[in-house]
Amino acid sequence: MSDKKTNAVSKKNNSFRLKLPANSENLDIIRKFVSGIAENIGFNEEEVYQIELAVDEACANIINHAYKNDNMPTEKIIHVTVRTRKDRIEVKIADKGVGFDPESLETPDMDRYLRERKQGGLGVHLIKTLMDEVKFHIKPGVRNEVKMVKYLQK
Amino acid sequence: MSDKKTNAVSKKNNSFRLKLPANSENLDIIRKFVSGIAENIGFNEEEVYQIELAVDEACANIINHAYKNDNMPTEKIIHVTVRTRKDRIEVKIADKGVGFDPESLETPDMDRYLRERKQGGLGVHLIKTLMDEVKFHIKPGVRNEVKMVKYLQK
Amino acid sequence: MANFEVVREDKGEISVLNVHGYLDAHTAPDFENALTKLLQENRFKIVVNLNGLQYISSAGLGVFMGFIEEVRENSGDIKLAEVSQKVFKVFDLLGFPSLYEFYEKASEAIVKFTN
Amino acid sequence: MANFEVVREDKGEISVLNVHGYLDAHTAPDFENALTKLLQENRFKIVVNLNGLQYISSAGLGVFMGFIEEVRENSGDIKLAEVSQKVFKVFDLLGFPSLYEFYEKASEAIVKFTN
Ligand SMILES: Nc1ncnc2c1ncn2[C@@H]1O[C@H](COP(=O)(O)OP(=O)(O)O)[C@@H](O)[C@H]1O
Ligand SMILES: Nc1ncnc2c1ncn2[C@@H]1O[C@H](COP(=O)(O)OP(=O)(O)O)[C@@H](O)[C@H]1O
Repeated sequence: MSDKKTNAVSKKNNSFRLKLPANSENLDIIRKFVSGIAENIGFNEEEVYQIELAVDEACANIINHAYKNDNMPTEKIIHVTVRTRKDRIEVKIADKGVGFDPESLETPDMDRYLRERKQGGLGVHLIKTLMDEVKFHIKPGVRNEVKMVKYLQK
Repeated sequence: MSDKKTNAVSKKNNSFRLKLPANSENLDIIRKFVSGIAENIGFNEEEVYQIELAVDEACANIINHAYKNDNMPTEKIIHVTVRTRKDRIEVKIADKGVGFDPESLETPDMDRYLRERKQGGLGVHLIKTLMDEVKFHIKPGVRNEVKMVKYLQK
Repeated sequence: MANFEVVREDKGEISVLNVHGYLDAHTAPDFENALTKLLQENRFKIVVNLNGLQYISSAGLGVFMGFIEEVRENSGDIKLAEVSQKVFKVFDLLGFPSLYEFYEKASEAIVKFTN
Repeated sequence: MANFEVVREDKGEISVLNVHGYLDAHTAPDFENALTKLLQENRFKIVVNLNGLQYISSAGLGVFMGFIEEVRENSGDIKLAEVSQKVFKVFDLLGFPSLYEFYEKASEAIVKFTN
């Protein structure tokens, strides 16, 4: 365990940024980046997994959906910004891709989902389940962002 | 191991950026970021350690020396940029701190060093030993950068 | 990155897939290939030993969903075994225990097939 | 991050420090504290078992340098044992084997003290 002095440092307001290509092989790098920060500010193992998973799902969506349109001139990138506060972690994940309408996504009916053996369609639902606050800001081709917050338990 | 398709993707020219606070607790995050990329483009375990270590030394120097002057108004940050090319990895590590004169650093005489039981003074020497090319660009308060390159063995 | 591996072990008409590492959108195709191969060989009695699995995302969960129907139509099953508590919580969150059988030990899952 | 640990084991007048994880500029103070404590207790026969050490940077190497003189002035020594090949290469790069004894097994290092 870190000593108290360094915990004190890490609990201050800090900001971390990561920018990398939207390739699935980079999911591992993104998860390690976010989990390292989450661990440092005191989330437990289960919570770290939840944060990693929510971030992974958002990034996998960028990789699978954001840059489908091959005519798009933009570099295929993922931006991850993490801010730590005394009581929480805030993660923003953004792309410059085609965008989508988050309002139009239905909450999956898990019973029906399992009965019909669907694949996919779980990512956004998982993010909302795992994190305390989730918001989308969509500007196709400019910046499509999901912001997710998780609070440290007292 | 990744399959061939994804290796093909990763061997293209790619660029990765990381920006975070100059705290020693973040060294671990930086090492994982760089080692993940180095592994993906095909460096072996020993080479990955060498790259991690060179990057760690440069970042530890920023943490220990760059922001000593407490009057400096700048945020205490570390910038890491990694570019991958078919045949090499290029890592730039930069701060906005006090800077230093890399020319003035003597190559440590290891025999004397060990005889006199010195501590420290090994970081830059290690970086030069572990990487194939090392260059410094110093602009105190603006951007002090070390650029290091390591080639993939054929 | 060498972060996922499937090792197959055949025991009579039962096949055990031992999975290790991180099962995400990048590595799911490797797992998919292993299952596709079993189905091509008409092997439908499948135990997936998750003992070495450290992480699963929805892309990994989707692979299980993609095969279960065909497997059961051929009087087989995909039974899961030795999942860690941490990883089980993700399966559980999405209601998988109502669709798949989970066993503490791979050997128990194998016995279920032979009964 | 819980990425470094020192576990001390006293065997008569010999102390073994078992180190685990990553020894860098962040965790070097923990290792320094463990050595400082031994010296305060006048325990100068020290074996550092590096079996669990996955990584060392120059900040970690510096800790060894900072104590060896005082330890030897008190008829003691710091002997290193069970270092992995990967980590040994860093020690080797900087010429440490000319200043420190390295042993394959911690038990061999202990025997050297008792002779
Ligand atoms: N970053 C994104 N860019 C474009 N479309 C997205 C993005 N994130 C989500 N979507 C859209 O939202 C849908 C639901 O996403 P999700 O719940 O993760 O399921 P899945 O990815 O398996 O389809 C996706 O199918 C896609 O159409
Ligand atoms: N990013 C930096 N900012 C300011 N000074 C630096 C930086 N990197 C290196 N230095 C200077 O170079 C010197 C040599 O660095 P190094 O070889 O790593 O040894 P050490 O850090 O142990 O002194 C340092 O003592 C410091 O004065």
